[in-house]
Amino acid sequence: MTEPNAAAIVPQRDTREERRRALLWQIVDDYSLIGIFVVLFVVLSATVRYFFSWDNVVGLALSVSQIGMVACTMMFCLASRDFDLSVGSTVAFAGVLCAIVSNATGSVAIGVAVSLAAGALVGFVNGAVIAKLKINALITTLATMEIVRGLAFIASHGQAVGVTNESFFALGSAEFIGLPVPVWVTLACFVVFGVLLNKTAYGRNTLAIGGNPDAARLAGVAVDRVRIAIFLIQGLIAALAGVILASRITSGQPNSGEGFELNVISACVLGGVSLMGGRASISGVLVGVLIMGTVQNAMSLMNIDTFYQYLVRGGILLVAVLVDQLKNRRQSR
Amino acid sequence: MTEPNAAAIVPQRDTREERRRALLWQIVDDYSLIGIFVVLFVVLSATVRYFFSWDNVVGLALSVSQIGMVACTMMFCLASRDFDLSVGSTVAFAGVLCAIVSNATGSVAIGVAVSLAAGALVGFVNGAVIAKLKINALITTLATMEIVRGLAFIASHGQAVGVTNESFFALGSAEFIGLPVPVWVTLACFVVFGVLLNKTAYGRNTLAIGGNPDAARLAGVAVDRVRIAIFLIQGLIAALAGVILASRITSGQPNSGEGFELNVISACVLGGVSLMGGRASISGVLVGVLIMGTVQNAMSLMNIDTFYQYLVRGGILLVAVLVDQLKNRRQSR
Amino acid sequence: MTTSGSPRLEFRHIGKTFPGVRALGDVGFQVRAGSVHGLLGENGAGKSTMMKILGGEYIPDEGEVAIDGQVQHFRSAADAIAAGVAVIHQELQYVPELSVMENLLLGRLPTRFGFVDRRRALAWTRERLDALGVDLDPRARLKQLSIGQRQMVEIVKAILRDATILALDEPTSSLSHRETDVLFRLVRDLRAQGKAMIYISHRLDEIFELCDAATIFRDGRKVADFDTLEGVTRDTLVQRMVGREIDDIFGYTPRAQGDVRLSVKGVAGRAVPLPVSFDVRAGEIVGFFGLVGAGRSEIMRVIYGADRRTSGEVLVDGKPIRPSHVRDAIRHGLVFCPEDRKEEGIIGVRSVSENINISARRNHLVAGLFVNDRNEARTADTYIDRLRIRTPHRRQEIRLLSGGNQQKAVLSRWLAEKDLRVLIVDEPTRGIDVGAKNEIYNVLYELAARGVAVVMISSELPEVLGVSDRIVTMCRGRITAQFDRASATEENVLAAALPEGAGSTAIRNA
Amino acid sequence: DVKIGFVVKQPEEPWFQDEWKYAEQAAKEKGFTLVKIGAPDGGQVLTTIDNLKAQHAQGFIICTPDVKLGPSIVAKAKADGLKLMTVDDRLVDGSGNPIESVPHMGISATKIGEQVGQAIADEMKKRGWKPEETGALRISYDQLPTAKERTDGAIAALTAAGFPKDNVVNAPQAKTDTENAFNAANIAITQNPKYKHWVAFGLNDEAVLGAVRAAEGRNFRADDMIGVGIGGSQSALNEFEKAQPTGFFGSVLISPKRHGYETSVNMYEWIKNGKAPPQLTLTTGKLITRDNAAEVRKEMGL
Ligand SMILES: Nc1ncnc2c1ncn2[C@@H]1O[C@H](COP(=O)(O)OP(=O)(O)OP(=O)(O)O)[C@@H](O)[C@H]1O
Ligand SMILES: Nc1ncnc2c1ncn2[C@@H]1O[C@H](COP(=O)(O)OP(=O)(O)OP(=O)(O)O)[C@@H](O)[C@H]1O
Ligand SMILES: O[C@@H]1[C@@H](O)[C@@H](O)CO[C@H]1O
Ligand SMILES: [Mg+2]
Ligand SMILES: [Mg+2]
Repeated sequence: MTEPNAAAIVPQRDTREERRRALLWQIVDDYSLIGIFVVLFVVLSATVRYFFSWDNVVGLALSVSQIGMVACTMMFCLASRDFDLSVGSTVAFAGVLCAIVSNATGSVAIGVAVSLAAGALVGFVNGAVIAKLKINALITTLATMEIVRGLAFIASHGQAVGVTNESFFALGSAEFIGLPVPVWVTLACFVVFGVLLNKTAYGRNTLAIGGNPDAARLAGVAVDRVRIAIFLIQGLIAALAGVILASRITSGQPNSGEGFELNVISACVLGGVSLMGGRASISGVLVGVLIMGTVQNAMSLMNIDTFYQYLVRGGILLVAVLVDQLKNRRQSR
Repeated sequence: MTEPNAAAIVPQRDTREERRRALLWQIVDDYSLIGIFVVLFVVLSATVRYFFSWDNVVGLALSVSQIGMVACTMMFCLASRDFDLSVGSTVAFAGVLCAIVSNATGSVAIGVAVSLAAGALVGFVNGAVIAKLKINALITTLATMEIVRGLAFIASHGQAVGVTNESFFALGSAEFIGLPVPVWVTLACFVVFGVLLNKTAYGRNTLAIGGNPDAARLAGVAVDRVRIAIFLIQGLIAALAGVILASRITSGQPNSGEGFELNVISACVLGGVSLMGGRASISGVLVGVLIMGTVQNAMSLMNIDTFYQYLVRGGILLVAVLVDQLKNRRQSR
Repeated sequence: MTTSGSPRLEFRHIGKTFPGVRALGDVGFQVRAGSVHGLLGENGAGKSTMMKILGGEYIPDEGEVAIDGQVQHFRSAADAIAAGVAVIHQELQYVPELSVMENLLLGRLPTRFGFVDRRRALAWTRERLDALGVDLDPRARLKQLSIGQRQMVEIVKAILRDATILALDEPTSSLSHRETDVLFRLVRDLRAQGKAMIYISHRLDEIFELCDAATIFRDGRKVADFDTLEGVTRDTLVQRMVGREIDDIFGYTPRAQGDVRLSVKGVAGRAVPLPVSFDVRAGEIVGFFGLVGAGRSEIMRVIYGADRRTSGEVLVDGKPIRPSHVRDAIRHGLVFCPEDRKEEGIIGVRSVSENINISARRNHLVAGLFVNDRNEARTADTYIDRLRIRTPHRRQEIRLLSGGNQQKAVLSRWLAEKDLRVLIVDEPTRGIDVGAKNEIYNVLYELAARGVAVVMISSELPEVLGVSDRIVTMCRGRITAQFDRASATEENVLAAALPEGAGSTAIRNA
Repeated sequence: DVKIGFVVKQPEEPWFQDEWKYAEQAAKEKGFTLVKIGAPDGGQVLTTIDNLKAQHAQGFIICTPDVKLGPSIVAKAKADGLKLMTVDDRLVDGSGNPIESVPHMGISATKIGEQVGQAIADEMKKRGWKPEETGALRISYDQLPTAKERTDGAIAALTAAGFPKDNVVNAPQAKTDTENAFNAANIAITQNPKYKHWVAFGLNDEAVLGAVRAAEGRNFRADDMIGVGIGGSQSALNEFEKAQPTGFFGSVLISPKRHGYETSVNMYEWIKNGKAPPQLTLTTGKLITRDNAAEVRKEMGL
């Protein structure tokens, strides 16, 4: 800004006009990542064969559906300055459990309910240990990651557990207005958690806790309760992702979801969620998830050698974060 | 200043006796983790057959030698409030590169030198991106983790690269006063990095940067330079670990070292290194590494079912951190 | 003394703009060697920004800094240090885990063959501390020290750099009186050695006591320069700073008082093991005075529920508050503004509006869940206008506001409470300009007039005497005396705040 | 008393759980102690051997994470004075030739792959598909040498049976789980809208399962899809148990029983009675489908 010195005379008391302009800038910044994604999408559509086709776009959406669901809750987790490595294991455990229980009881509904409850329980334990015993979230969830993975193996004897009740498969493969159910569920997650983040006291409190937990506590935020809720919901949604995955692949597999947690966290960070807490946006996370999925999809369509895909993935991650960073720098200088 | 020198009487100056007691407590606290380890070791010696034997102890030492080396540098990285996920990939890449270059040039020395240089370069890039472009360390090193792993696969065409020159194997298997070379190298790392941390300006600046980066910068500490050095050295040592591993297994394997980074970080955190920066002790890291190795070793000796090993690992991690946490809580009261 | 006429330090036409905020515009002034130059201005006037430019932390958009006539181009703090500049920042910048010695020598530990020479460093530090007359244990870790001691370390750190130019940005905000005296002595010594110094404070008596010359900023511009403070009155300074007359900064008028609102009965906590009891009436302002560490903050935190209550009862309008349960206190209309604004008050990365609405929003939720954005915007704008919080808009991250404005926003958080009954403020005017102080006092009066029971902790005796209806003194975790406004004097209040036998100890320590 | 180590590269995999199970059975019958350890990478293999020495085992059987670890495993076993046998995957030396001196029982990855390819070719013929209208999904994971060998074997058998090489579509999976196979296959199908039918093969049953599910999503169902996996694992059996046939046509079953039981017994005899095991025993896989799965498994004693 190189305005005439006149502005210096009333620097802070901005006019209504100036306030509006500053706000506009902030919005532009908030949505710059979306711009990046749109450009990426257009370029790929123009250059990569089959990329811009309904089948492919649906496939892309399906491929990120599990990550997308859990990214919504991971966003809360990171926004409150926490961290959760256990989600991948929970995905596997929930899938296995759902298959086992459905088979044993003959009821898919019971299977799903038990899995979701188990996921919520895992999340609750994470949250309680972290909030109440004040153990570092990284270590706590690294530990539960091991433990829950172990449970998945133990429960399944290391074997894929097939589901006998075929109605279970609808969850993963049925279509509704042209889109498969998992995609709808993911979209629903984005809407629900977007609203939760931006429009409810729960979301605002999450951000406040991430910004400064001590201050939030003194301002009357039920810090421990919110943190536990965040983990509990995350466990629940991870279990939901696990159930849907099991339904998609028609069996519960104890070794599914390995490396899932890092993908989810990457998507969030790509989407501008700060690991230092206090900053998050649902549109950012959506775009983060989409960028990750799109890049992977396009690389496969372009038949890029697997080994070179590693380079591309790493490179994209860096570039996307760098662009975001440059934007922030402009903002804070 | 309307008052007399009244405030002088603030009761802060402890007596000599009190100071001595506080110091004593501090020492007890600083070394409590060592106590935990000693108890663990004694209990295992008494209860697990073959545990307390020279062979087993050497085997144990060997099994943690790679983790041990890199934990030393990871300690610096965490102490300066950074994070490095790329070490596992660097281990693999350095091993592969060493094998390829040794084969091509016929000289093990050149192979080792090139690998170490490559590791240092990876570290330098990490450090430069993080310090200069100010990109979050988690994302940066997640990206280089992918990229370097990709390079390892590309360089080796995805295959293990055998080394033809047999003198290479001495590095991993030769013994010296009853201990294998890798163990000596690891011990040397602990001594060197222990001294670096505690006795040099480099180490103290690292802690200062982790404790309060702004304060360090404002005091004229060359923050960027120190951070870059930390990553560079970490890359170098990770490469050394990779070379030694390749020598031990007589080939460079592009998929080795997966999950290595989390093990190293866990060992450090177990050893009381704070993820929030500013706190680290070399004895703690040593014990952290040993606890991890010991638990794994004892589980193998006790023939514990693989699936249950997950539970034990997770449980131990939690308990060790919890104990440390309780100690800290007492301290901060 | 080297009081040459030519300036040692000169700021020329400095301008600095942040997104949405022009912090400085075409500002210049000069500082002579061997003088202490006071820098005054309201919160957000741009003082700290100027010091950060001097310290190499910010690069100005326009203008330049000259030392001995030489134009400097600082690109980093290291550059400024190399040029002989030392800045003590308003926000303390120390490393909590390191020792006093290591903090003092941060960035320049003496080494031998690459190894830190601890012995030499320790000896040197001891010697210098003794020479300066500062009582600090070089081996203690910073996190073990009180805030005041930490601030002292910061000051000493800057002095030990043997810089020729020294800037102190509100160095006394958390110093005890004894420490303040030590500081003043040090500053005078340095002046005698010919250093050029800039001294920023909102306490005008300090300015008069210490400074040779002064400059006043307002809204990012210079509004006045005084080559000497001889014959300049306090009123002149205030008038130039605030842009209006404030004849009586306290502006107290008596109020009617109602029944007992807050009743504290035998309350104790970990750090204040002895039970404490007192009452506050509706419409009453009670000032709590004591020395640093007297336990005032601690007992209030226990009452509020921020720290664990080990015994006793707290009643608001006769209804008991659950111990150790902040939200119960808030629900009963009892709220607390902590003294450590940065650590416990603000949520830095969130907006001004969020910081104001965080608690009160629970009364305006739609369907018990959704935030009422319109209402919150209105609330935020109301307080931004009413307390004159300087911010480009309500969505600005609060960490980007100047300290005083952050304080006002935190206070607004509680003013926005629908059913406020008891307000406890801990050092509410720490680091706040005269004009804003006056505004904050008016807010307290207004609340009291509405029937709120107000407790104000303050370490500034004049403030306690000027604002309170009643004064309670504490010492070593105990209430030692109470005074009506009419019967309180500086002497008797202070005497009651001192520990037994204080006189003799004071003399011994002095 | 005899103590034998049984070291496997992926302890979580059902296959190895089964091998262990049958080895355990042998231990019970013969009265020796079995030590089961997982060693997923080279470093841990060496650690494990040291560990076995420390607990006074006399020999061990190993399925190594990488066959190129051969020389170091041999050297280590020798240094630690342990007898060595390999199972499943055969060790190779620096120049890639099998190390003959180590007794081995296992499958040839290439051979198994060829069996898969052959099974697909046969079924195609039976259904009367035109090869040029058919695409072949190679669910690849070339980071893993055995995985590459298996899929290469399948391609070799397919092309030998007249399948056009150009119709083989590479679908690389990022991890070896079903979901990643699904995504890889999905994209490959998108890229090749021209094919009327699909066949699929990969590293194991899980990979093929992913391809089958992806094809279903694109409306290539049992009639238009032939997936043949490797392993005869639970993932395959689950498919066969479904009420309606799926695109998962069959799986080449290899017997963990022989591998686990026989190798352990051989090692026991070697230690106890000095009776050296046969230098090389190659087992073959057997194709199982919906129709014969139960039967074949029974035959093999599973
Ligand atoms: N990094 C920044 N980004 C945006 N605005 C900033 C930043 N730093 C300072 N400001 C704004 O610049 C103005 C000047 O702030 P500064 O801290 O210099 O004031 P000050 O005179 O030191 O006030 P105080 O007496 O409260 O310390 C304020 O309006 C503040 O909000
Ligand atoms: N100089 C100090 N060193 C160590 N602890 C201190 C010091 N000053 C205060 N404390 C701790 O703080 C608690 C009481 O101080 P508190 O902050 O409540 O006093 P205060 O009267 O509010 O003074 P302040 O002006 O510092 O806020 C005690 O528990 C004491 O241990
Ligand atoms: O890894 C495979 C395993 O999955 C099983 O198929 C047997 O052979 C091994 O090489
Ligand atoms: Mg300031
Ligand atoms: Mg206080």
